[in-house]
Amino acid sequence: MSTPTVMGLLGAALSAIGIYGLMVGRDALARLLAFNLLGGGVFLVFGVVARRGAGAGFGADPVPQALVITGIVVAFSATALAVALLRRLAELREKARAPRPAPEGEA
Amino acid sequence: MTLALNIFTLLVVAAGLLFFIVGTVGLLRLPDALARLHALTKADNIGLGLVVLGLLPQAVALWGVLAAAKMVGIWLLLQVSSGAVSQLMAEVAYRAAQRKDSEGGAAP
Amino acid sequence: MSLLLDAPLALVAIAVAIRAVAGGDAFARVAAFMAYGLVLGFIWVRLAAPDVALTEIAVGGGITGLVLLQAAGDARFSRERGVGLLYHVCAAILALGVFAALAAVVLLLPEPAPSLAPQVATNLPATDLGNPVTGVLIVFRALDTLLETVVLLVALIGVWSLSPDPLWRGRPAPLWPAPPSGALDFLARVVVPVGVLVGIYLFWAGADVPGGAFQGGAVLAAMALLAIMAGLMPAPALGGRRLRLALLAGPFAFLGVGIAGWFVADAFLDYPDGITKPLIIAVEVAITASIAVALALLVLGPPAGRKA
Amino acid sequence: MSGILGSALAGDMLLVGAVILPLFALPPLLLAPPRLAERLSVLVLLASLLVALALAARVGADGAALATFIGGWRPPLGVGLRADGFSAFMLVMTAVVLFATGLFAMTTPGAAPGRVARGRMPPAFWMLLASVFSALNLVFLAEDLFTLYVALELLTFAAVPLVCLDGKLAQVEAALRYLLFALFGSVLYLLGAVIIYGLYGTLDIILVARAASASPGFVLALAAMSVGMMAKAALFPLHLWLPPAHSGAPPAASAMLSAVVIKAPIFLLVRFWLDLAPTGLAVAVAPVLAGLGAAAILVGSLVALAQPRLKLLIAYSTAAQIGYLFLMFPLAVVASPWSALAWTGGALHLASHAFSKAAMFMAAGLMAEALGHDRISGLSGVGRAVPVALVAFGLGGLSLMGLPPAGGFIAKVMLLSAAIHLDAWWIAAVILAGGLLAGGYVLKVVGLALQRPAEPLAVRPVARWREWVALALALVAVGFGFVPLEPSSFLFIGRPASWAGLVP
Repeated sequence: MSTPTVMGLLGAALSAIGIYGLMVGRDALARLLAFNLLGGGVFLVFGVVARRGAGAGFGADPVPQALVITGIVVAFSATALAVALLRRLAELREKARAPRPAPEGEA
Repeated sequence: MTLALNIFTLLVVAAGLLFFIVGTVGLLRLPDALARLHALTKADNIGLGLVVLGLLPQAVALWGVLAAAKMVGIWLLLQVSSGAVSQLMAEVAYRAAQRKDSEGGAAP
Repeated sequence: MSLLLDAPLALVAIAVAIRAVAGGDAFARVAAFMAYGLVLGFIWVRLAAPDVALTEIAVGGGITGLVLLQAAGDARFSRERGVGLLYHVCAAILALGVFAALAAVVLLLPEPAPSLAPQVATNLPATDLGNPVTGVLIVFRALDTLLETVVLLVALIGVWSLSPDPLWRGRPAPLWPAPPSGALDFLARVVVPVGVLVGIYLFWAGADVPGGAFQGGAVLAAMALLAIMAGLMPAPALGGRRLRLALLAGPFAFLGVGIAGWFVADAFLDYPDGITKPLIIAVEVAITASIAVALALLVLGPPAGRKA
Repeated sequence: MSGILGSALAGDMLLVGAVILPLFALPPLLLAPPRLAERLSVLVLLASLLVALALAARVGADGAALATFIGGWRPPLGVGLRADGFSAFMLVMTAVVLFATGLFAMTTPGAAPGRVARGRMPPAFWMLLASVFSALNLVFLAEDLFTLYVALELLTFAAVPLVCLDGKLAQVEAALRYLLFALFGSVLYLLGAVIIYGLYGTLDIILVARAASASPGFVLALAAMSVGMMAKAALFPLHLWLPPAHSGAPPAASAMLSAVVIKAPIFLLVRFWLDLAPTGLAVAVAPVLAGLGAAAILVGSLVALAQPRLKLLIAYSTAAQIGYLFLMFPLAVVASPWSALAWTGGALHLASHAFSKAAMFMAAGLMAEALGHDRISGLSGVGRAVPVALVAFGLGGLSLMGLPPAGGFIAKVMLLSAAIHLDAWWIAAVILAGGLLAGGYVLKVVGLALQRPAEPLAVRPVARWREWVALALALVAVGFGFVPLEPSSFLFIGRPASWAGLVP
């Protein structure tokens, strides 16, 4: 089996693991990790498409490569936003459990 | 000459890999975080050093001295960072262990 | 021969992926995910995409892992929902279906593969760039990259908007809860100067060889975070004018060059002949700076009250 | 000669300007003092509205789509922006709603520059509003599947924080759930785009449509993209994230989310199934979409009837009203003279829902502000406190119910006639049932609000001009009722999509 074939199958497998994780994830962190795995799988399929499109002196089609770079950074932004929400949620839950209101003023 | 260098590479890289394996076994088998770190960092630093050393003649032959220097640079950087990072991890683990010991008293 | 290399890589990737979604300690899951990023980096090298490999290792595994570690550190994860066995089975069947369908599609992709590589090769000389991936990012599909810098900014605004009202212009919480330790200080003092150099090199080299604004920016961001962690510099106040200007520099320098294209060239984001390369470098400097600042701030998170 | 050049340049500027102009609100919001920044933002919104109007006028006057290639690079290598009649229609609708939202959210003139001005909420709100504006315009104009992915993500990152601007626990929970659903949708969408690139070596919608056949790979790609968009559009059964998110946000944000943000994935679904998919495939799949739409209408409306809180009721009503847009698919994809009418009716429903829903969320926000709560059981007599807002709510509700003379009425008449002429009786039945259910939940609220309160209400004052903004939007929704009952030629400008002859 050639490298693109193996990695294409891997991309499919990682996507499937990601979807499974998103569906059964027990907590928000699990679902967030699963989303990132799924993203990695999809990007990998794109990488296989790029590798198969090698030509004109390039080892892989540059267009998908550039798009994956953009996609990785978008996925990071998404993760950062989700983590910020997660942490805020944990903080608020903590406060809701605490007997007296915290000193910080809030809207 | 090339043959001798190739044999040198093979032997030294194999030795380096042996250190990696030992380090990994240590990581998996040793009882607590401090001991694991101890096994891992020591063995891996030497392991990587040997792998780099073994590859040096090949790098010089293929890409020139600059490539070899880059590899040595990578090894040096890794020496610094893995040493410092394992110290940090040890600190965290040590403090966690202390907290565990003192638990039962008032929460911090 | 290639299978000998590829199969273990693929198996390790699957193993760490499963570890990352399986239950258990949050730190262990995130660590598995970071390993996943690293393995994917190697796989991208195998796919002849070194630019992506660098990005995956720096951003996908590295900085993303750092953010997730923070989540693992201070959010207590309770099992939010117990799902029944039947649900698990259904999910597994669906996932298997996805795998089968996707695998079939990948295996049946048309031969010869359609590709834009020849078009990129034909048009790359007009850009004076040597790295085709940078050419696509900054020239052929400049709109995507421009918007990408805006995406980072908007995500950051979203993160900031989670702060309680009085703290909107305050400082983020420190990354490292303990007082700075000797080892960290030493590490930062040795690595940060080297890392800054590597970051700048990655960005500079990106015009012609693998590297570029995203990779360089990510390394620079990591160095800033390390310096902040070690206490070499404070976490910045988010209301600071210089900081905010740095965030705006990338998208708006890009926009400015784009708009200038209407007047000195033929279209929006069309670089005029003759000064193409200097303009591209200028845009890249600005977006590298903005990307570095935005990535670091996204890791630092919303402003928080300093405990007195 | 120079005149032609000038107008070509202007067309290019209108397309790009619609996308980038709203972003120019960001620097003042990050750098200038809050009050000044807010005024500048309103100016930017106004300018963006003018660009949208000018663009629509150009498209209407030319009778042809407007197009440009970014940087002069033709697809498949480059990225093209293109505005046909439908895009221009969506642009104007979005611009009007978002401009009104801006007016509604403006700090009351003369209010003390107290805590509010220093806080996080106003600058964050305005920045997110500007980003939503830019992202939506890009969704309506981009012809490239990856650029659309970036646009969708931009939209998500701008929309999600709007949900939890008040920072309450339930809202942060809702925002996180919304984000995870939206990300799931995006990644599925991207998967589809990736497969399409693998099959055809291009991401340009027009070029793909020309090359595509109903091969298994292409079907899988379309399925992945569609499921992704359905998750983002909260189509039944993926709707569970919507009600807490849309009802928890501050009123101006709810208006924006429910009226226009939700329309972006629907717009893309229309593009996929009308522009991208081979007709035979679209005809086969459309009943599935319509079936889910029908379920959304029935379930959403019934659940809305049972809601104890006003904002939740309106949010469930959005989940229901989304369904009508899916009912349009089987009627619009078949080759029949009636499909044009169904298509016009769907577009009209989309717009009148946007205006009426924005008006209703604003009105509900004002009622809640006046009373200090939004429990439906405690609404009696609120009509005396905020009469204009109640009228806005009622008129918006009129359009939802589909009663004459509102826009919702004419839209439903168009859909109904098309359904009857195409022998799709079950669609006709669902449309009628949905109207009755909407009547139930709207009249329940209006009836209570008009009652004499049991005890004198303690009412907080509400800025009157904000009531008038809500009323103006509701009046636009009603105004749609006066469009002629025939297929709109404007919506068909530039269809079927093509690059030919558009760009020199």
